[in-house]
Amino acid sequence: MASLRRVRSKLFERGGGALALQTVLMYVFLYTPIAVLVALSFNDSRYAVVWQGFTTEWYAALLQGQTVARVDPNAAWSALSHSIEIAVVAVFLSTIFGTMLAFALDRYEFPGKRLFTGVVFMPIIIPSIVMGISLLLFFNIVGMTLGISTAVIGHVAFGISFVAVVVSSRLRSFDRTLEEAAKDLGANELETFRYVTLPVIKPGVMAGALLAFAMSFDDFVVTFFIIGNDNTLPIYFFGMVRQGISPGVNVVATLIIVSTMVLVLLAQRFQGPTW
Amino acid sequence: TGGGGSGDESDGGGSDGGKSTDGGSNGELEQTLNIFQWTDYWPDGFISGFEEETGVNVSVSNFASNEEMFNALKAGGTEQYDLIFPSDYMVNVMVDQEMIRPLNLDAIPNFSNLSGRFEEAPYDPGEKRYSAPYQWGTSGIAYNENMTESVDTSSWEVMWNGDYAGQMTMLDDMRETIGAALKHLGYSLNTKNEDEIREAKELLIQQKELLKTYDSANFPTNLINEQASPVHAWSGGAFQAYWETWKEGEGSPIHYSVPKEGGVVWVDTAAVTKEASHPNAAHAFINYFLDAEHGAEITNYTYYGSPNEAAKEHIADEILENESIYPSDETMSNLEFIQNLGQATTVYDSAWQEIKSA
Amino acid sequence: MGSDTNTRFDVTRSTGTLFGRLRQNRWTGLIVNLAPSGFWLGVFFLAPLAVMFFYSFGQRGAFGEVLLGQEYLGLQQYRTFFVPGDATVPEAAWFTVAWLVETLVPFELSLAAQQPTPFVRLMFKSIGYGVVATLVSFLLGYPMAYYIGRLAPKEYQNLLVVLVIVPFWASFLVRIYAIQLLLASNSVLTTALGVLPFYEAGTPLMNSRFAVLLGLVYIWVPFMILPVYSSIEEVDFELQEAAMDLGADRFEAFYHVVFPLSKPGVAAGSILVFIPSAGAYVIPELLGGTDSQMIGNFIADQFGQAGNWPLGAAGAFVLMGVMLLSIAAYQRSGGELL
Amino acid sequence: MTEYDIRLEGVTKRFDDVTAVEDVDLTVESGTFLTLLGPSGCGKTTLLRCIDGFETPTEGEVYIKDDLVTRTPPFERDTSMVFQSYALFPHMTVGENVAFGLQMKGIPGEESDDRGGMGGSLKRLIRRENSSVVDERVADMLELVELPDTQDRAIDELSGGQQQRIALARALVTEPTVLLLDEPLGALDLKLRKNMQVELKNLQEDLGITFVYVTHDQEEALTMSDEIAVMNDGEIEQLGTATEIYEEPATEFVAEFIGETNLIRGRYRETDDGAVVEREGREYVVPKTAEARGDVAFAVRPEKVRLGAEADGLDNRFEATIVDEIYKGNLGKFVVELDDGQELTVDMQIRDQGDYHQVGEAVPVGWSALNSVVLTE
Amino acid sequence: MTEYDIRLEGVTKRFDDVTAVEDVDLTVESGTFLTLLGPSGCGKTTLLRCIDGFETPTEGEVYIKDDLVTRTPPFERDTSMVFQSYALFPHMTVGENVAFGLQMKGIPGEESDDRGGMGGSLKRLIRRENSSVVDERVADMLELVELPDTQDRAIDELSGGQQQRIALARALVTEPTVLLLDEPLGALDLKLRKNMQVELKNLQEDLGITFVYVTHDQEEALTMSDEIAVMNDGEIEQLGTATEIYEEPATEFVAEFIGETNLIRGRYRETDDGAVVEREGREYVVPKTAEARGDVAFAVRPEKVRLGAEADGLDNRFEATIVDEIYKGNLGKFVVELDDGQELTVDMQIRDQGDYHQVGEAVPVGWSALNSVVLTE
Ligand SMILES: Nc1ncnc2c1ncn2[C@@H]1O[C@H](COP(=O)(O)OP(=O)(O)OP(=O)(O)O)[C@@H](O)[C@H]1O
Ligand SMILES: Nc1ncnc2c1ncn2[C@@H]1O[C@H](COP(=O)(O)OP(=O)(O)OP(=O)(O)O)[C@@H](O)[C@H]1O
Ligand SMILES: NCCCCNCCCN
Ligand SMILES: [Mg+2]
Ligand SMILES: [Mg+2]
Repeated sequence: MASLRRVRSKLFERGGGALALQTVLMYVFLYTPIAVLVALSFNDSRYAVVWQGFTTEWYAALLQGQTVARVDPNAAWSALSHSIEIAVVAVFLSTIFGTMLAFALDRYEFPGKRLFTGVVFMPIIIPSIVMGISLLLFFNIVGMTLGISTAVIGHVAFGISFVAVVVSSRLRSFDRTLEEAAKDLGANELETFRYVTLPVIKPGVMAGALLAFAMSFDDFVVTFFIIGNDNTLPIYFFGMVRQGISPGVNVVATLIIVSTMVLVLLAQRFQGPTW
Repeated sequence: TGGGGSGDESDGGGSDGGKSTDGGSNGELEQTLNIFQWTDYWPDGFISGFEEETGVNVSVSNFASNEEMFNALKAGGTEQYDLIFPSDYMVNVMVDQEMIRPLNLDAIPNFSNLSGRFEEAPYDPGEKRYSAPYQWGTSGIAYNENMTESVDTSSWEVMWNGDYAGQMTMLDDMRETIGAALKHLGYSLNTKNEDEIREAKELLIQQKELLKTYDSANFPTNLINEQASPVHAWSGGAFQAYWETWKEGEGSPIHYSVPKEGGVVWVDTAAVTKEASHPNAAHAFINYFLDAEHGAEITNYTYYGSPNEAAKEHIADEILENESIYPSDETMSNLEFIQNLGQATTVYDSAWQEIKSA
Repeated sequence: MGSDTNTRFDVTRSTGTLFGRLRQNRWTGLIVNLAPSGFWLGVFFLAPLAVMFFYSFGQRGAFGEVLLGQEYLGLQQYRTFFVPGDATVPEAAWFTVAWLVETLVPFELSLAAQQPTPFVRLMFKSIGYGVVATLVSFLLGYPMAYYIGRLAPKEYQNLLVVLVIVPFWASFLVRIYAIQLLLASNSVLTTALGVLPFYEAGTPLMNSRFAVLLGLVYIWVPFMILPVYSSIEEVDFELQEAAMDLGADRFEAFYHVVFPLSKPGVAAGSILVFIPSAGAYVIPELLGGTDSQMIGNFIADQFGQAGNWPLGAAGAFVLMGVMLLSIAAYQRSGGELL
Repeated sequence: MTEYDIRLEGVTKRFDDVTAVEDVDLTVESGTFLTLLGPSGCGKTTLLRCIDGFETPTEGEVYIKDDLVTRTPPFERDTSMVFQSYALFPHMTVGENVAFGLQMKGIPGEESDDRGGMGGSLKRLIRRENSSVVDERVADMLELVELPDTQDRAIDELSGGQQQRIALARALVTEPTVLLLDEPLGALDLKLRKNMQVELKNLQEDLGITFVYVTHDQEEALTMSDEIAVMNDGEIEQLGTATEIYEEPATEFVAEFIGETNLIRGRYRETDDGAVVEREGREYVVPKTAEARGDVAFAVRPEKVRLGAEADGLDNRFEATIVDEIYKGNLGKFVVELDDGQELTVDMQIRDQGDYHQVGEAVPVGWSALNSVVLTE
Repeated sequence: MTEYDIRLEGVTKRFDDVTAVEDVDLTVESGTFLTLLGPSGCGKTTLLRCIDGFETPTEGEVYIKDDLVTRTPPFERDTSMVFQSYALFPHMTVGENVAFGLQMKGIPGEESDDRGGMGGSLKRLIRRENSSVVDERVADMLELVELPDTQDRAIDELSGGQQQRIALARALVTEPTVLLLDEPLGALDLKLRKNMQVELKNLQEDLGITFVYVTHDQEEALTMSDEIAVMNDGEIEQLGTATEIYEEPATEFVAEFIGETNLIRGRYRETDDGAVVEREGREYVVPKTAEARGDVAFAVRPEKVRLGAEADGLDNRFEATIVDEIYKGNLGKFVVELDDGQELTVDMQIRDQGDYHQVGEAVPVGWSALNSVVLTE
């Protein structure tokens, strides 16, 4: 009679199998669209989503610089270079500023700190569209011409927050006695920072920078409103997608997704978890 | 196919260049040119032809409706773009709003290639010309018979037909779509009568649950891929789909026509923005597309009517002979231009807003 | 200041110099570290929000001009947003509540004479999307996180986590596009689903609420899995054993101990999924149909096609209010931000 | 009818390549305080987990009272565990923690006879009705561990020692046949630990429940236990009372592991009136030991060795020099070197102020043969 | 010229509302092993940090050798600290950790006279040139702490005890005048801790450097120190050698904090041939103490109390009963009740097998007045 609970317990134990299956299905869910996308980029059809046979024609054409079904590789390249340009500058600035900010929040108590911390979080949690549009209005009112530089400004504004949050959590687990040990061994404040504090929190700073990079590189909504007539990769891609499914888009999308995934996997390999 | 064919021609266009630019102007060509154009409105390689010929570096952004274009300029300033492609009524609006500048016709010798009908423009009266016609066309209904047998497109009523629920699309374009509803109700699509507009609004709200989505950039692909039918379409887009699916001996499953109640006829034009920083390049570009061969190249790709008289000799015969692309005078009499309605635009705006939000 | 010039540049013995005194001042470090971000966030984040706030009190001209003169300023945009036609404010509130009740109860009910404004309905619809996306992400993500955190062989745990993260690094738009490919009629998926009795092979799933929800879940579910995973992983295995020792069977041990202890992860995951879902713009734009637009699209529209900036600004502030409320709820439930 | 609470028969537990517990036979009589003592990794925890049901022995059987429970899941066994980390549920109050077992097992005494025989929801209903009974039991238990009225406190508001008591209360409230404790005091600081040792021991005596207590601290084991099982490498090396283990270690391992000891190796040889161990020409008198022959070791504890005049007349007495000393307040620890180089540690309680020896001092040392043990293993 | 390495003059440190250190005067002679001993929160760490420069005293002055350093930053003081958590730099190898101090301070002996007077980059240049000198010094140091050839190991590859040694090496390599150690063994387990105590003590004796050692473990303090400063509530209660502190505690606090003790309160009264403390009609003979008068307490250590026949003839001898016993192997701890109800703890080393007392046994107890101390504070 005790069997009821025993059966339930056994079932729950066996449930491990069901959970494993569910987990597998989730991975299928996460990767199927990507796999289909990659497959269709080799589809020998100008339009259909139905498989018509294998071809590398689209790759060949695009890689030779030809425009395939409205997808102009040169425009894609220029969008890519804008994306990189914006991300690099934004990450550079937001990593420095965000790290300093994290320090200020970690090391000092000051009036209004809670409120200020709230403000630091806001760019992460308010919807991108609100941020993008408010920046658009702002640039409009102060008369700044929209372009790469306004995009950078916006990206730094949210990048700072991402970096600060990641570095803060690193700093929280940072053992302050390490700094005392360094000073005790004769390092002055700057040397202590340079040789001990910075190297120890470096993984946090790197992770913050990486996150800021990903956020910048992948951002569509904020950028869309504040970049004027320049394109970044996501914006270019959005334009493409808006015109419907096409082999050119498939190829560009495949290239984007495969190269980022490979980069991430490599980074994971050499750098440890990047999240 | 149409796309491939026009691509070849563009190379030809590039090789005999020169002539269109030396009509030149009082100014040096600038290095770059920023264009704001409708999505998918010229053949692949068209831009590179111009770039090769002039050495100007062109960057193009796209929009999908006049209102989107207008607001983007409002938001970001007109200096973002040198050359923009407003439709008829929007030219009028933008002149009113002082967002575009008069053209220097001296810098556009090919302007004379335009057919007489287009040299004058009701939406761009006045002494100075602000706009150079680019393409023209109509708005109607297209369907793919593989997806929805034969569709009776003689009336807009079909777009409210529950049989096609979930597979129809209407243009994502305030004036076009409210216009279609107004036409269906038997009103002018330029009405300022608030009751009529409200009626149209109600009709469109009813229609929403039958629609797949509002879409004005994707419908040609959707027709081809059998993802949507029937659709509220611009003529050229429909014919792109038509030729894409055309097979020797079988013809094409795509059909397009303008319902009997009437529809829109429109002209898309090119205009130079008020604060353009590369006006000379912009003029050069206008001159470039007004060139006979280049004009034909565009139409051979887009399947929209060309306002370019001189281009006709290069345009494919099946286009010139297609009544749906170059409609008969009888059909034309059913069609209306969209007009600038001044303050009344706000009534349309809020109606459209309610429709979209409902 | 620097009376002793010899030691002026000697950083280490600088008690008397200006620099030294600055260095010694406990606020100097704070100010130096805070200044750049403070400036940036102040000027390029708060000020724009303030501008937007200001705009939300303005009016729109016929061609999208924003009228901000004294005579135009007022609450009219908020009124447009919340109050239908010529109803009064209490009436509007009643319409809203009544409509919510009508929509939420499973049976037909008619309480109020009028509906709330389309914008209010859109806002609640967006919240609804957020809630459903969160729930679905939870239902899909929790068991997976549990499996990875507790059951999977230790040596694979990291790999499994990385596999959840990797798609997150791949372009968001590209993945949405991939979903489009899947949901199109006659796609691999829609064809395969033909085996289902109630589904006709090839019927498109695109441009529907389903598509939007799928997109939201697809994009944001990793944000549920990761925090849940890390909180489950933190639960000391011994606690489960303690519970079993005290007579709980496996299920009870999970229900009474492991699950409650993973709640912080669930709360964090929920907020991480809810906020971007309810505020989505791109996903409904690319996957949605006429009935699946969200408040984000409405806002974007006001700054795009519709050209009604003040109304858009008001909408944006309403949306922000919703987000802040949900975060307050999160913090109330014991969640922490930093 | 049963005299024992736990009986292990040939229990062996292997993990992949490690044998954590090897062929253990053990019978624990009711009401005994049994300590499993041994170095880290010797299998104490594993053995405990076999009793509690978290591990199933690879071989052998486990009986609790008269029931064979080798394959019974933990939640059906009448044992309770106190974990080293306490394993208190952090999301529950003190009261909820203590009540947990009652709620899971049903309240013993109230519905003990239909345990498990009732549908879950019905049972839950009854539980709710009996909530006042639960409350009462919880309150009693908190009283018992001297933390009355702490029901509504959060776990993390308690100090380590208090948490320890709550863990105890939580385990005891279900009135288990056997209480298993896995290094329950390991996380406490010295002072608190000593206090808790006494309290635990008293509690066990008052309740009369069988305790199986795991520790690697020999002092703790000596202080608390009725019986000590000294484990090494998965096996029980010796089972006995504290005095037996300390005074009569069965093996070198036991002698060295428990307390300090001086080990001297040599050849065992019986003499007319007893026995000696011969090493480098010197003879140490040792007790005559039946099993001893050949090379053996004998052990003499540091506190059994006398210094100075006290050494006179003992059957082992040698000249020696102090080579090291450590002052510990209550005792002096001296290292002395015998004239043949053999070093011995001597603990001398400082029974009078100033009673001490300095390094270099020559001083005789001696011990009675009766105070040494010959180790045959 | 200096005889002292550290001199504190009236050092007081206040944090907002707490006074962590109050008016401490302390002189530490060169080469001394000084231990600061006291309960948690008594200000040991704070005092150490005042010496090292991490805290600036609110009042008072700190001298190292002859220099007033009260306001000198830590990186310019000639002291080194060993942290309880070791504070090894996790991103550096063992070698880099040990070399750090050399690289920061410059290599002592090589450029000690232009310390600080050289531009930063020039200094760094010299460092690089001297890298072979650095390497050598690091290697020597690792040898000293018995971890030779570990230069390239990562910190987290080391065990706790090894990390402890590296921390020591890192602190010692710069040849500080004073080594400060804040509970350096607190994180080690008992066995390792005992070994390290001995090693540390030996190292200090070999190097002849002044050690200031913080602990709250009295046994550790007694074992290692030349001098012990017992702190309580921010003040130094007593400063003296281990024996002085243990045998002659100056205050009740010291008596109770160090070792175990029996405290008996009563009225002090001098008699013809000495002094007594009177409590409930009974007189305890105590040593005559100049400052004592009126109500006092006197202390007698458990190991100084004799049981049974040994008690005969002592100036304090009473009938008593054993009320509790704890067997500890090497000793028995007995609680005895005198006939007037006064309880005493008696530690009796078990010097012969079976030499033990049972609860309930009536047994005389006694101690010599000389073995007790009258506490006047
Ligand atoms: N689940 C397991 N899988 C593999 N090996 C295990 C497992 N549990 C224990 N062991 C191994 O069994 C041996 C005994 O472990 P056990 O935990 O019982 O020792 P212990 O005496 O409790 O030690 P400690 O005093 O350190 O707690 C060890 O070698 C351990 O590594
Ligand atoms: N930075 C500080 N701010 C406020 N109070 C402090 C600070 N540092 C120490 N204190 C307080 O000063 C008192 C002495 O602390 P200190 O750390 O010196 O004690 P300790 O003897 O080292 O204790 P432990 O043995 O626990 O390490 C404590 O009450 C402590 O709370
Ligand atoms: N693909 C480009 C379509 C351009 C259509 N312009 C229509 C304007 C109608 N008002
Ligand atoms: Mg264990
Ligand atoms: Mg301390």
